[in-house]
Amino acid sequence: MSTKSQVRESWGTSYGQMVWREFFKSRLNTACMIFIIFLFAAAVLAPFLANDKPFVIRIGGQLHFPLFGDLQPNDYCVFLAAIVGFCQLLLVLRNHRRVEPSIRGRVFWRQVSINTVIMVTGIILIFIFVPRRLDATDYKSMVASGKATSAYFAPVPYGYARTDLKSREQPPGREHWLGTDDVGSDVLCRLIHGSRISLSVGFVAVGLSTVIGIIIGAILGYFGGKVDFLGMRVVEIMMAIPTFFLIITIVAFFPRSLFNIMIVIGITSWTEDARFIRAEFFRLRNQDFVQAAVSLGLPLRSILFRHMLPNGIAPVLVNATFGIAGAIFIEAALSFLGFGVAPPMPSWGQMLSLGVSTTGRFLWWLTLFPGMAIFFTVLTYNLVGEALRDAIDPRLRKAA
Amino acid sequence: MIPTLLGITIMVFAISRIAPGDPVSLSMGPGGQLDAARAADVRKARMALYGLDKPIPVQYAKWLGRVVRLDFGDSLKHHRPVIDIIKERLPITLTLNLIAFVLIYVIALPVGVLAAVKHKKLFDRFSSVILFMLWSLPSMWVGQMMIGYLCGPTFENWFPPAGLSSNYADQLAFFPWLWDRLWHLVLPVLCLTYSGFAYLAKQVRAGMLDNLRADYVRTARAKGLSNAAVVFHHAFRNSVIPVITIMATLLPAMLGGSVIIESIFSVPGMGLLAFEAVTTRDYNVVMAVATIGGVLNLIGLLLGDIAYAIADPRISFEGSEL
Amino acid sequence: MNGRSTLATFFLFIFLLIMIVLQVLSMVQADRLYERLNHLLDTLASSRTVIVNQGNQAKTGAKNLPGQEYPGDEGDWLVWCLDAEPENLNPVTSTSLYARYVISSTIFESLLEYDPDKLILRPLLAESYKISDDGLEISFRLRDDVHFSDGHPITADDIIFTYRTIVNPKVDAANLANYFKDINDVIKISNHEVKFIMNRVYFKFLEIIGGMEILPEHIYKFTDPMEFNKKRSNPVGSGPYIFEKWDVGRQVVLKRNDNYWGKKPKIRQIIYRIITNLTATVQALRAGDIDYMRPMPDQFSELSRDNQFTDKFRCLSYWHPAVGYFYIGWNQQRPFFKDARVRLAMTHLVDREAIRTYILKNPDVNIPTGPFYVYGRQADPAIKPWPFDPNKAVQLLNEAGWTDHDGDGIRDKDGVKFSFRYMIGSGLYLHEQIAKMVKDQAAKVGIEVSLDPYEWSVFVERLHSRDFDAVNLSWGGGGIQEDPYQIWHSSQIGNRGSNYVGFNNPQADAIIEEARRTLDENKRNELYHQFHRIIHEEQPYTFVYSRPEQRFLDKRFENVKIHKLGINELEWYVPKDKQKYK
Amino acid sequence: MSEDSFLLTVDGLSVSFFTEEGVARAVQDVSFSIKNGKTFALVGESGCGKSVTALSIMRLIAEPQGKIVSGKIVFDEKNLLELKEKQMRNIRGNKVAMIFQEPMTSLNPVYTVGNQIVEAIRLHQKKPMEQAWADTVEMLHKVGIPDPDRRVSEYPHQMSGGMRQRVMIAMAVSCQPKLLIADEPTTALDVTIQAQILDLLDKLQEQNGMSILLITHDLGVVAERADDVAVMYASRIVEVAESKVLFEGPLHPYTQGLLRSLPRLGISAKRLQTIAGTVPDPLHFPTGCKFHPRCPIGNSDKRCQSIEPRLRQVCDGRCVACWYAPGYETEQEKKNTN
Repeated sequence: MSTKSQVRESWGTSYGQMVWREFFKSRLNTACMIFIIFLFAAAVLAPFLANDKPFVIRIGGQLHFPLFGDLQPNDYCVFLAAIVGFCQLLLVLRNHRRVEPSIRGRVFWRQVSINTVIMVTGIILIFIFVPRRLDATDYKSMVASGKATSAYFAPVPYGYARTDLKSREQPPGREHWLGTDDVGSDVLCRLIHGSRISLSVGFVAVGLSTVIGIIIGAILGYFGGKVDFLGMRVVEIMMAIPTFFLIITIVAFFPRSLFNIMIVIGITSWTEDARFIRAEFFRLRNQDFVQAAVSLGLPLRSILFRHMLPNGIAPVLVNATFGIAGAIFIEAALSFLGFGVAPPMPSWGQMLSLGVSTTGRFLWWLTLFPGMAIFFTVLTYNLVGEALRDAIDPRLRKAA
Repeated sequence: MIPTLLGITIMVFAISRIAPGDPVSLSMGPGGQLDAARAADVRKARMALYGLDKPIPVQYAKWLGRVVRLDFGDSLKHHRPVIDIIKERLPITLTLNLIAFVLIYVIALPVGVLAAVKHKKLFDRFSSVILFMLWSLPSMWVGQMMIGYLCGPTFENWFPPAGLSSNYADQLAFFPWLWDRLWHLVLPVLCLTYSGFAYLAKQVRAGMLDNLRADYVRTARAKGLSNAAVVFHHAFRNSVIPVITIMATLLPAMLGGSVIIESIFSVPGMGLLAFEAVTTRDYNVVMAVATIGGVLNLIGLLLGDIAYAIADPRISFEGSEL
Repeated sequence: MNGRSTLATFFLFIFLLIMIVLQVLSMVQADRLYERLNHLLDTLASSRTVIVNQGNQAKTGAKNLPGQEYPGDEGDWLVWCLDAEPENLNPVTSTSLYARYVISSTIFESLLEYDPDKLILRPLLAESYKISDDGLEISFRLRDDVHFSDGHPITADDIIFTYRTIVNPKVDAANLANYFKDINDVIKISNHEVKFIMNRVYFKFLEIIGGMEILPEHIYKFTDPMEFNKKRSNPVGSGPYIFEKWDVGRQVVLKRNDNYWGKKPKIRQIIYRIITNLTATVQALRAGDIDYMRPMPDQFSELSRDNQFTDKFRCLSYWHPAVGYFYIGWNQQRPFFKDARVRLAMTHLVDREAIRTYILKNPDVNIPTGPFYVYGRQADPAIKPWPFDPNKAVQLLNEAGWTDHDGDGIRDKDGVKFSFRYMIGSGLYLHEQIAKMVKDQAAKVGIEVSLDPYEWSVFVERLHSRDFDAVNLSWGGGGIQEDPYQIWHSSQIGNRGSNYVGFNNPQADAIIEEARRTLDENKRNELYHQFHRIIHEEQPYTFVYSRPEQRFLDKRFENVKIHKLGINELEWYVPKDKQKYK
Repeated sequence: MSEDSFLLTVDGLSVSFFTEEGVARAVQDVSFSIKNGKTFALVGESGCGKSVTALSIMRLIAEPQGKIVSGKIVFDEKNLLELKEKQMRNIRGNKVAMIFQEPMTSLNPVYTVGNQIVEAIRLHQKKPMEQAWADTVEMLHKVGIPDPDRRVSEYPHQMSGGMRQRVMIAMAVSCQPKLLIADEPTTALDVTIQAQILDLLDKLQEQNGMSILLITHDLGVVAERADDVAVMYASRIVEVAESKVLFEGPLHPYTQGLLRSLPRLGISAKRLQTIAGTVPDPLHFPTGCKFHPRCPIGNSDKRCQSIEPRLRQVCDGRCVACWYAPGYETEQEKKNTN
C-alpha cells in the first residue's frame, strides 16, 4: 500500500487533477456542479418524478407496476446513457489513481470509445427489443372509484401530455404546485420533462459542433496550404452569416424534430473550435521539439495529435461548456418563436411562449418558472465555463 | 469579402429552395374555391409568374444578376420591391441596435474599469456577480416578463407593449413625437442592451486586470505617474483594443438577437421581417435579409479590424485581411 | 477566491429571494384579479352586455340599440384594426380577406348586393336584371345615374372590361376566374345594358356576376397583363369612400366620397390600422387608438365580462353566412380512416362541449353537423351533433376490428398499428390545444397520435400532396348560397383539388351535381338537406365548432344594427357631442 | 566613513506576500546602505528577493497581497515608507528611477517612445512641450540611439531589445535621479549589448554623479562594476562587503559556492562547481539557516538546522550571517554553545 502511494507521489499531480483542485476551491463552483448534477438527476429520473402512472397499484387483489411497464424505449436509452456516463466518470477517477500518467490519455480514449460503442449498440438493441407501449388505463379514476387500492404515485402525479381543459391556465395551487398551462397540463411536470430536451439539445448539439470543429480544425491545421486557405474561407462564411437567422431558416424550412434542432445548432456553431484547433496545430508545428521529432523521421501526424490533445482540448472543453449554455438558450429561443419540438413534447422555451396569452393576459406562472429554469441552467453552465477557464489558465492561477 | 458574400447567398438560397413548401402553394392556400381540373394549371401559371419554374441554379444566377444591380426583386407576400421594404425596416433595426450599442459601451467601459481597479473589493465582486446574471438572462424571458409586469393589463401598465410609436405619432410635434418614440424604445433597447453590456463589461474587466499587471504599467508607476494617469492613460488605452474587436462580434449577435426582441415587442424591424419572410417562404425577402445581414456582419468585422489597426500601432492596415 | 465565492453565492441567494418575493406578490395580485373576474362573471351572467343574434331569428338588431330612427350626424373617423396587411388593394388580384375589408362596398361596388335581412339579391349599380327561362342568359341594366368617384359614368364597357380582365389567363386572378369559367361570353347590348351567356346552368352565376366588383376601365385598362398585376394600390371605384393613402405596414386611409351617387355614409374617414400583435391590439383599443377590432375568441369571452371594458366598448357577437367552421379532417386514403365507423368513433372522442366551454368560453359557439352555415337555409336543423362518448367510440372501434391484438396497449388491425400523424399548422395556439386534447383522448382508448406542426406553406403543400393522416383546419363559410362541389365532389380528390380527405360517395356526388343545376332555391335546399345527412353519417370531417363573428367597437358609434348578413359599418354614425376626430 | 555620505539606507526591511497558499516572506530583515555616487550590487539567485527589495524601495509592491511588514528606507533624510503616496510620486522617477529586467514588455506598446519619455519629463520638471521634446531627443542621443529625432516618434515594437533598454534608461535618467535602480538590466539582452548597456550606465553615472543599485545574478558584472556588494539568499542578506574584498575572501559558504561556480581567468579550473540543490520555496523555508540543506557544513550541523544566524559585522565594512564564518562568534559564545 505504502509503496503504491509512493508510486503515486512520484506521478505527481496531473494537469487534470490540478484543474480539478483549482476548480473546486471555489464554493460557488461546487454549488454549480451540484445544481448540474441535480438537473441531470431530474432529466434522467423524469418518469419517476412526474408521471400519472403509479409505481405500484393493487387491482383486484394482485399488484401491478404500471409506471415501469409504461417506460418507453427512449426512457431506457436515457437510463443507459446516464449509467454509461457515470461509469466513464468513475473510470476517469480510477485512472488517476491506478494508471501511470504517460499512458493515461490513451487509456482514457480507449475507455471512451468502448463506452460509446456500448452505448450505441445498447440504444440500437433497446429500439429493436423494447416495444413502444401505450398504457390506456386511467389509474387515478380507478383509485378514486375504489376499484384499485394501495396505489403509490410519483411526487408529481401528472403526465406531461395529459390534458384537462377543466383546469386550464390555473395559477399555482395545492393541486398543481406550479399551475397549469393552456390545456391544463401540470407545469411542474412539464418543467421536469422539459429538462430532458434542454440538456439533450445542449449536449448533443455541442458534442456535434465540437467534434466537427476539432476535425475541421485539425485537417486545416494539419494540411495547411491550399486546404487551409479554402477551409478558412468556409469558416469565414460560416462566421459572417447571421447565425440565428440561418438557424431559424433551416429549422423553419425542415420538419419539426428534436434531432433537427440539435443538428442545426451543431453545424452552425463549430467555427470557434475549428479556428482554435487550427491555431493550436500551427503553433505546435513551429515548436522546436516537433521540428526535431520530424527531423528524426517521426510522422508529423502522431506528434501533432499526441501533443495537441492535452494542450488543445482543455480550452475546447471550456468553449464547449459555454456552448452548452448557448445551445440551451438557442433551443429555448427557437421553441419560443414556435420552431421548437412538436407538442405536446415539453420544452421550456415553448412553455415560456404561452406566458402571455392571446388576450394579453399575463400568466405569470407560465413565464416565471420556465424562465427561471432556463436562466439558472444557462447561468450555471456559464459559471462553470468561467470557472474552468480560470482553472486551466495558469497565469490567472498565479495572479489570483 | 465578395466570395464570402457569394458563399452566404448560395447557402441560404440552397436551403430556402431545397426546403418543402413554396410561396405559390402558400398564396393559393388550402383551396376551397379552385376546381381540381384547373388547380394544377393555375399553380404552374403562378410558378411561371414568380419565375420559380426554372431549375435552381438558373434561378440563383438570375437572382444574382439582379442583386448586383441592387434589385432584390419583389416580395412575394407584400408584392412590393424588397428594397423598399428593407428601406423601411433596416433603419428601425439599426437605430434600435445602435442605441443599444452606444449604451452598452457607455455603461460597460466604466463599470469594467472600475471593477478592475477595485479588484477583489466589494464593488468588483458585486458587479461581477450581477454581470454574470445579466449575461445569462434569456432575453425572451426578460422581454416576456417586462411585457407581463410592466405593460400588461394584469400588472403595471407603464410602457407600450408593442410597436415603435403610438398611432398618429406622425401628427405629433417633433418633441412629443420623440418622447413617444423613446417611450416605445425603452424596453426593446433594454432587452437588447443588458446582455451585451454584461459581456462587454466582463471583457473590459479582464483586459484591465491583465494590463494592470503588465510590466509597462509598473514602468509607468516607477515614472511617478499618479494612479489615475496609470489606469487611464496606460492600462485603459491597451485594454480598449480587444474591446474594439468585440464590437465586430457583438453587432451580428445583436442583429440575430433582434429577431427575438422584435418579435416579442412586435417592432417592425429587420428581425421581424426576416422572421415573417422565413415563415411565409418569401424567398426574395429571405435572400435579401440574408445578404444584407451578411454584408452588415462583414462591415462589422471590417470596422473592427480598422478600429483595431487604428488603436494598436502594432497592427498595420495590410495586416487586416478580409 | 473563497472570499468571492461565498459572497457570490450570497448574492445568488439574495437574487433568488427577490425572485421568490416577486413571485409571491404577483401570485397574490393575480389571484385577486381572478377573484374579481369570477365575481364579474357571476354578476354579469344574468345581464350580458353582449349583443347576440341567433342568426336565424331576426328579432335582435333593434334590441337595446337606441336612436336608430335618428338620421345621424356627419363626421368623425372610424379606426378599424386589421391584424394583417392586405397584400394588395386590387379587387381582381387580391385574395386576402383583409383586402376585402378595405375595398369591397367601400371603394368598389357590384351590380347586385344581398339584402342584409331578407338575404336575397337586390340591385345596386344595376337597375334591374333578367334571367332567361333556360337559365343560360343573364342580362343586367345599369342605373344611368351611377358614376365612379372621379365623375366618369359607369357604362357597360366597364363591366365588360372587368369581366375580360378577370378571365384573362395572364392576369393573376386564377381563384376568381375559376368562378367565371363556364361563362361563354358577355355581350354589350347598349351603353347601359350587358348580357352574360353561360354554357351550362348553375345557380351561383347570378351571385357571381352580380357580385363582380366593377373596375373603371379608363383607370385600369392595360396592354400587358403584368402591368395590371402590378396595379396593387390606389384603387378607384364607384363606392361611398375613396382611397386616400396607404402607409405600408401602418395604415390604409379612406375618405368619404363626397360626390357619391348614392346615399352618403356619415363617417368622414375610415382608417385601417395594421397591428399584427394581438395583445397590442387590445391595448390600442383600450388606449382609444383604434375603435373597431376583431378579437380572439378568448379575448372576447374574457373582456365581454369585464365591466370597465363594456362601459367603453360594444362587444358584438353575431352570426352571418360567411362564418366558417373548424374541423378535423380524416384522410380516407389511410387504412385507419377508410371505415366510417372509425371516423365516427374519432368524432365521439372529441369533447366539443369542453372545447366550447373551456377553450372558446363562449356559449354562443355552435357545434356544426355539416358543411353549411348553421343558421342558413341549406343546413338541416333536424340533425343533431354526435355526443362526446368514449365508450361508444371504443365499441365502434372494436366493431371496426381495431383491437389491441399484440397487447402493447395500441390498437391494431391486420398488422397495422393505430398510430397516426396529426398535422397542424404551427403557431396556431387554438389548433395546437385542440390537437393536444385529441391526442390525449385518443391515447386513453389506445390510439397513438403524434402531432406534426408545419409551417403554413409546408402544411398547404402536404395538404395538396395528401401527405397526412389527420389534419386541423377551418373553412371560411361559402356564403348564403354555398356550393359543396369544390370540397366534397369525388372529382376534386385528384390533382390538388380541395377534397383532400378523399371523401368519395357516389350518392353525394349525384346530389351535388343535381343541386348545381337546380335554380329553385327550395328544391335545392331539399337536396342539400340530404347531402347534409350523408355527411353526418359518414363523418369525413369531425366538425369541431363554428363560432359567431365577434367584434369590439367603441361605444361612441351609434346605429349599430345586426342584420342576418352581419353588420354594415357604413350605416354607423357618431353623435356630434361624442365625435372624436375633426 | 561618515553616516551622512550615505544616499540610501535600508534598515531591517521585511516584505511578505499574503497568498492563498500562505504567507511568503520574500524579504526578511534586510539592511544595507548605498554611498553617494557609488554602485551598490545586490547579488543572488533568482527568487531570492532582490527585485522585491528594489520594488519596495520604489514602494511598488503589488498591493494588497504584498506588504512591507517592517523596516525603514531612508533616502536623503526621509523615510520613504512614511511618505504620503503623493510625496512618494514626487520621488519616483524624479529622485529615484528604476530600470526593469524585460525591455520587451516594460514599454507601453501603444505610445511612441518619445511620448513615454516626455511624459516623465513633463511630470517632474513642468517643462513646456517643445522643451520636453528637445530634452527627450537629447536624452535619446545621450543613451546612444542613432538619429534620435526620427526614433523619438517610433513605437517600441519597431525597436530591438537593446534599443528599448536604452530608451528605458533614457526615461529613467531623464530627470537626473540621485539613485538609479537597475533590476537585472542586461539579463534579457545578448552579451555584446550587455556590455554596451553597462558602459552606458557607468558613463551616465559619471556625468550626473548618481548612485546605482545594481541588481543582478551575474557575479562577473559585479566584480567589474560594483563598489559594494550584498549577497542575498532566500530572502536574507547573507554577506555584505566591498566588492574586491568579497571576491578575495568570501566568508559565507553560499558566496563561496557562487564564486566557485564562476569561471576565472588564470586559475586552471578542473571543472566549474555548482551548488547542489535549489533555492527553497519562500512558502516553506527550511528551519534554521536557510542555506543549510545545500551547505557543506550546515547539512550535518545541528545548530545550523535549528537556529538561524543573524547578519553580523565581523570586521569593518563586512557583515556575514553564518555560524562558522571566522570572527562571527566571539570565543565566549563558542563556549556557551558547546
